[in-house]
Amino acid sequence: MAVTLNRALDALTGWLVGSIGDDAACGYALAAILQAGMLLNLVAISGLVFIWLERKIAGRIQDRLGPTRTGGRFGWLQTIADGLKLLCKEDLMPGKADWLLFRLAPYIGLAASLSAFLALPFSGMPHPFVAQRLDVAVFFVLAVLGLEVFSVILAGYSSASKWSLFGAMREAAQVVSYEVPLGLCAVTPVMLAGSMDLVTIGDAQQGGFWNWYLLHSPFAFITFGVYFTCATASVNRAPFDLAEAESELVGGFHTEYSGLRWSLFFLAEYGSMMLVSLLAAILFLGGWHGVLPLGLGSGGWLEALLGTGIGGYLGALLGLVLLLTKGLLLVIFMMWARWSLPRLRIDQVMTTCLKYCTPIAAVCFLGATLWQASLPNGLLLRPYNAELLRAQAAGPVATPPADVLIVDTAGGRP
Amino acid sequence: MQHDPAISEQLRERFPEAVVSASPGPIDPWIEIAPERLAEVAAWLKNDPAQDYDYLNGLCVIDYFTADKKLAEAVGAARLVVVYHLSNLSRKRQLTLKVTLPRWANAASETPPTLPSLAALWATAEWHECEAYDLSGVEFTNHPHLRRILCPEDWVGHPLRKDYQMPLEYHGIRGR
Amino acid sequence: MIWHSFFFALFAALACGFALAVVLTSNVVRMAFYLVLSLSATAGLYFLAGADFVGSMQLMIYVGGTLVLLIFGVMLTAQEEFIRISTRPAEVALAAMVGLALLILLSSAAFRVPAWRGDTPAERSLALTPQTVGPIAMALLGLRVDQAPPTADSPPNDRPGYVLIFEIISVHLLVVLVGAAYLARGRIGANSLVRQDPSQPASDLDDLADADPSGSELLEASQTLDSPAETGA
Amino acid sequence: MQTSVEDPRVLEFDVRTDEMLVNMGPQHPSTHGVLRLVLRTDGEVVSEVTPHIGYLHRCAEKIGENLAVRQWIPYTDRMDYLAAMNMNLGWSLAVEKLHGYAPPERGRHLRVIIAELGRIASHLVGMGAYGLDLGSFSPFLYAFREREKILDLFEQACGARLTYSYLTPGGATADLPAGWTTRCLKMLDEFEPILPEYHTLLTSNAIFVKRTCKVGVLTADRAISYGVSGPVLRGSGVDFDLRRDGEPCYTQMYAGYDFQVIVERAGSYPATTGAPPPPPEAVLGDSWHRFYVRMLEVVQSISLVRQAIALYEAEEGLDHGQPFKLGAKLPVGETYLETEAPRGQMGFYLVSLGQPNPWRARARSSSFCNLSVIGEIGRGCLIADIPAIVGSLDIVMGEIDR
Repeated sequence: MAVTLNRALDALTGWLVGSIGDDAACGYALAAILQAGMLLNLVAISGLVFIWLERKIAGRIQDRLGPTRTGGRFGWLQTIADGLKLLCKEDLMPGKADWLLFRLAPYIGLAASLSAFLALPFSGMPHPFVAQRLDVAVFFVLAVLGLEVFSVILAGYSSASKWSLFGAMREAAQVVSYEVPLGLCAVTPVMLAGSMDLVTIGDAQQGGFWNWYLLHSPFAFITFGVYFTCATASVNRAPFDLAEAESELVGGFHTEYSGLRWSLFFLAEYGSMMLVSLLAAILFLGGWHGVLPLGLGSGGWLEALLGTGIGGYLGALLGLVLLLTKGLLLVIFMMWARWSLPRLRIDQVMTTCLKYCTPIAAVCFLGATLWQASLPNGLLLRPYNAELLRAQAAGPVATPPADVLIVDTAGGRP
Repeated sequence: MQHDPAISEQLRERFPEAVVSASPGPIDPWIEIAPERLAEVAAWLKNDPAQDYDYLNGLCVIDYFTADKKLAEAVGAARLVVVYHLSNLSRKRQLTLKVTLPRWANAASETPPTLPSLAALWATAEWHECEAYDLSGVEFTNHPHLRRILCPEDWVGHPLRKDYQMPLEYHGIRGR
Repeated sequence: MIWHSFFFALFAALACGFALAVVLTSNVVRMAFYLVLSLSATAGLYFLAGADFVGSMQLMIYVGGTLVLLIFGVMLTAQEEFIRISTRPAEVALAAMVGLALLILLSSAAFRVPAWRGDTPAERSLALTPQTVGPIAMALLGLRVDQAPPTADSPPNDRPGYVLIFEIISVHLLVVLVGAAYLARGRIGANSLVRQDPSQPASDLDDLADADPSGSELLEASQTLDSPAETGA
Repeated sequence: MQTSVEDPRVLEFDVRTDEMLVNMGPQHPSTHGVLRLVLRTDGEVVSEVTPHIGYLHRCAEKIGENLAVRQWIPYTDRMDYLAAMNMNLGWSLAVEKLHGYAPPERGRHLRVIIAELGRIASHLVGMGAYGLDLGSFSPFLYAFREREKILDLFEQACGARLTYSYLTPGGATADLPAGWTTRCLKMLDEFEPILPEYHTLLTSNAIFVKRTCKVGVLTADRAISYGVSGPVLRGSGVDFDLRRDGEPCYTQMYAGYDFQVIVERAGSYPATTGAPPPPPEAVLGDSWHRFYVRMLEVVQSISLVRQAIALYEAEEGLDHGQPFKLGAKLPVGETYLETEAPRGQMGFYLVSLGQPNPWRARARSSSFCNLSVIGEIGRGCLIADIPAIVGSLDIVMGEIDR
């Protein structure tokens, strides 16, 4: 997508300045801004929708209606009204707080949550909608997701409140612990696809739901469950929302926050929820591929009918919708769990992680490996893999110029 | 839950000088104990297997004092009466003990009268004695932590005393 | 190319600036925070150089792991509200000397690399960056794909990869972790934590209340209580 | 008993950290009102809990000395405001005991209906708020949905939804309105099948079980020594319920009713439909058992209300008892009566010198005693256990502070 966009923008700037190609930097910058803006809007709008959805779901679960007043019968504009209210609220800061860290903490969380989206693809080859295609995308996403804990720790520490400090300590302990099983679970699809590139992993599951890694083996199935549990824990959702356990810690790390800064924490939380759900969809649920092979993707009848250009893009857009739908369903599942289950205690959260999730994930990884190795034609280290790598290592592969790395192009990497 | 009709006789037998008086009714019978013998009587009631009053429902203080001449006869001598309500859960028995104390150990300096604490026998007594101290001004000796439990720590006076006057002002808040 | 230079300058400036801030600030938590930013900017430089794996690794291990533990440690051990560190001039001078020496050493090493001396354009060297993640991963498993495949004349285990080193490092780290846990493990009597006798008054709590028997007791007591990391008796 | 160095109980800690004093309350979501708990914590472990009460103190006993006995009824409403009907009943019975008065049969059954409905309504709050304390939101709203229906019935009977002043010395301020019993039975018929839902959401929920079992264990001995009562006492396995074991002037109210005291006997509770068996990890006297006793008492109370309605409707006359005259002089004497309120034994002590107002009016609060155990059972648990314990004690600060 970026290539096309760059070309289009180049053409546009070229037309404007009268020289084509010389000032490509402008086009790249515009493309970068456009992509980052699209991601920002995706997170912001999904945050708006999720808050509304959460209230509606909570209402329905609790035999209530949820928001009904603002914005018509279903209260569509409730979140916007809430946002306006939060904007108008006073931005309070405790007298003893560390002003710099207290003010910065929400932005760090939001930045971490947003930047993880940079490497997340929304459709597969040949038109991967991805801001920056990385060949270590899984690793990158998990690494950046782990940075969100900083905002909580700093918020908790700088608030000069004991409840905040308790929340921050719980969060730090919890997130650092849950990164281990989360990583172990994410390794299984990586191993099955033979790549850490999310586009490759997603495309490896095309052709109907029986090709999804969820149904690859019983082990992979369990791995998905463990992954989702750990993902819920690592984004601080109930029943693992100990950092903000309101019945114990008043508000946890955001006790002292108000107004817009407080809402930024929530935007970051909903962003992370979305991120881990989309990641789960790509890693286990076929990503942008449909439940049945209807030939809408590359090489299907859609491309044959409309040509690889328009047809391909239509297919990719359809994939985007499919991926977002899968992510949304997982987010709804998280909400369902939140409004049904009591909260675990901190020692039980740690026990769940260290005694159950980590060993189960490790065993399942081993099991999935053996399963894959024992399948016909499914040997782990197929000879041509090694040959391919040798070929890569032997000679320099033509990669695009370095400045493209800021806004990578589709298909630029092998 | 019944009152044990024999208990006052047993107490008189066992602690002849401890039992000051006993009322058989008409509604709830009670036994009055001399304050200095309260601790041993209570210990016996708690620990004697035949008695085994294991449950202290509560204790409260009645202030008999009035400035009203019409009531003076009904009220009688100015005094504090500490009332203990005991129960035996297994045998479904109950018992009311009373202890009469002077209103002040030293009226001039308004030193509260003292009574031994029963908190070591029944843990219930711990908070109830605090309450009695707080509201009625009876000091319990050997209490683990006697404090004002309901009123603020720096409150002056004991509100359930009949001659109590609400302070005019408490930290800038109008009292009356 | 202009953006590449721009971002390089940006990240480099961020990394250097926050590194300086780490040295210059006296607040431990802010120090850790500036270190986070500095290391993140360094990760940005790695991404800029096309080393995605190293960049992600930097984020995961240094920023996400080590620094979280660092801040965690600071939070757990801080005795005052916001612990401050003051350095004496002699220490500053010493640190400056060491830092300068290191800078000279690194610079001279860097200028000795032919590709970086300007003989070849920077973009060419970047464009020639081979894909390294796969081979490194395979080498960690014992398969050296960057070497020639074993033939009849060379024995197959000529270049055994990094599997042994990998394992040794893992075991070493495990030993370090276990040792640290053992050293940190303290034994204290139950009584020093738990008050055994309920009849004993909760002395220091009462001191707290007694010290301030005014109407604003609640307010002031809660303020006293709310200062973080207040130590018990 | 001084701290000795050679104490056999030595705790091992992974990392020694500093102790910290934390104020939980008086403005805290899970202290059920204005309770302030000062926690001494070492990391997440609570080494000491010190409750500070009195934020709601208004010296109701002093007020009672200056009011006629019937005028004090609204003040009893404000003690346990979640079970105001049972507070009314306690004081009314104490006054009637002094008078030697027993209400007519119709009034007796009316009181059973109202008292047991009050118990259900109160336990519903206890159950829902307990879910909230443990982080589960939905049961709270389910419980309030049902409680609202009971409050609707109360409103039809007396016009108020929270502070009723309905049962008074002598009887009740008014008889039940026409059709009330039918509506009440309909409500119970709708309510009873819903109870298994609560059990699924809380009682047998795996996380709930993990959070409450073996948390805040109160042994029977300690429970009796601390004078705790009601579901807290029975949750510790003490077979005592004033409705069966109380004084005759109270137990005669329940004469002819078929009910069992909800307590674990020989390892099992009285058979209750729809209730799951106790999980194997539950220990007698822990938070789970206290909660479970309340849940079973709800079923018990439903059955009692049904029986009472049948008996009430079978009564021939329309006399439900006339309230005493407001300014009538009390007989000289004194009396103490405890009744089984939802939160435990609510005792009223009344000393009369022959005036219309009592010389001394004393309210022995059940929550007051129930809360006093928190220092003992809250010691050594985790911070997250404190709401779990306080919630399982089901306290109401209005009653504690009076």
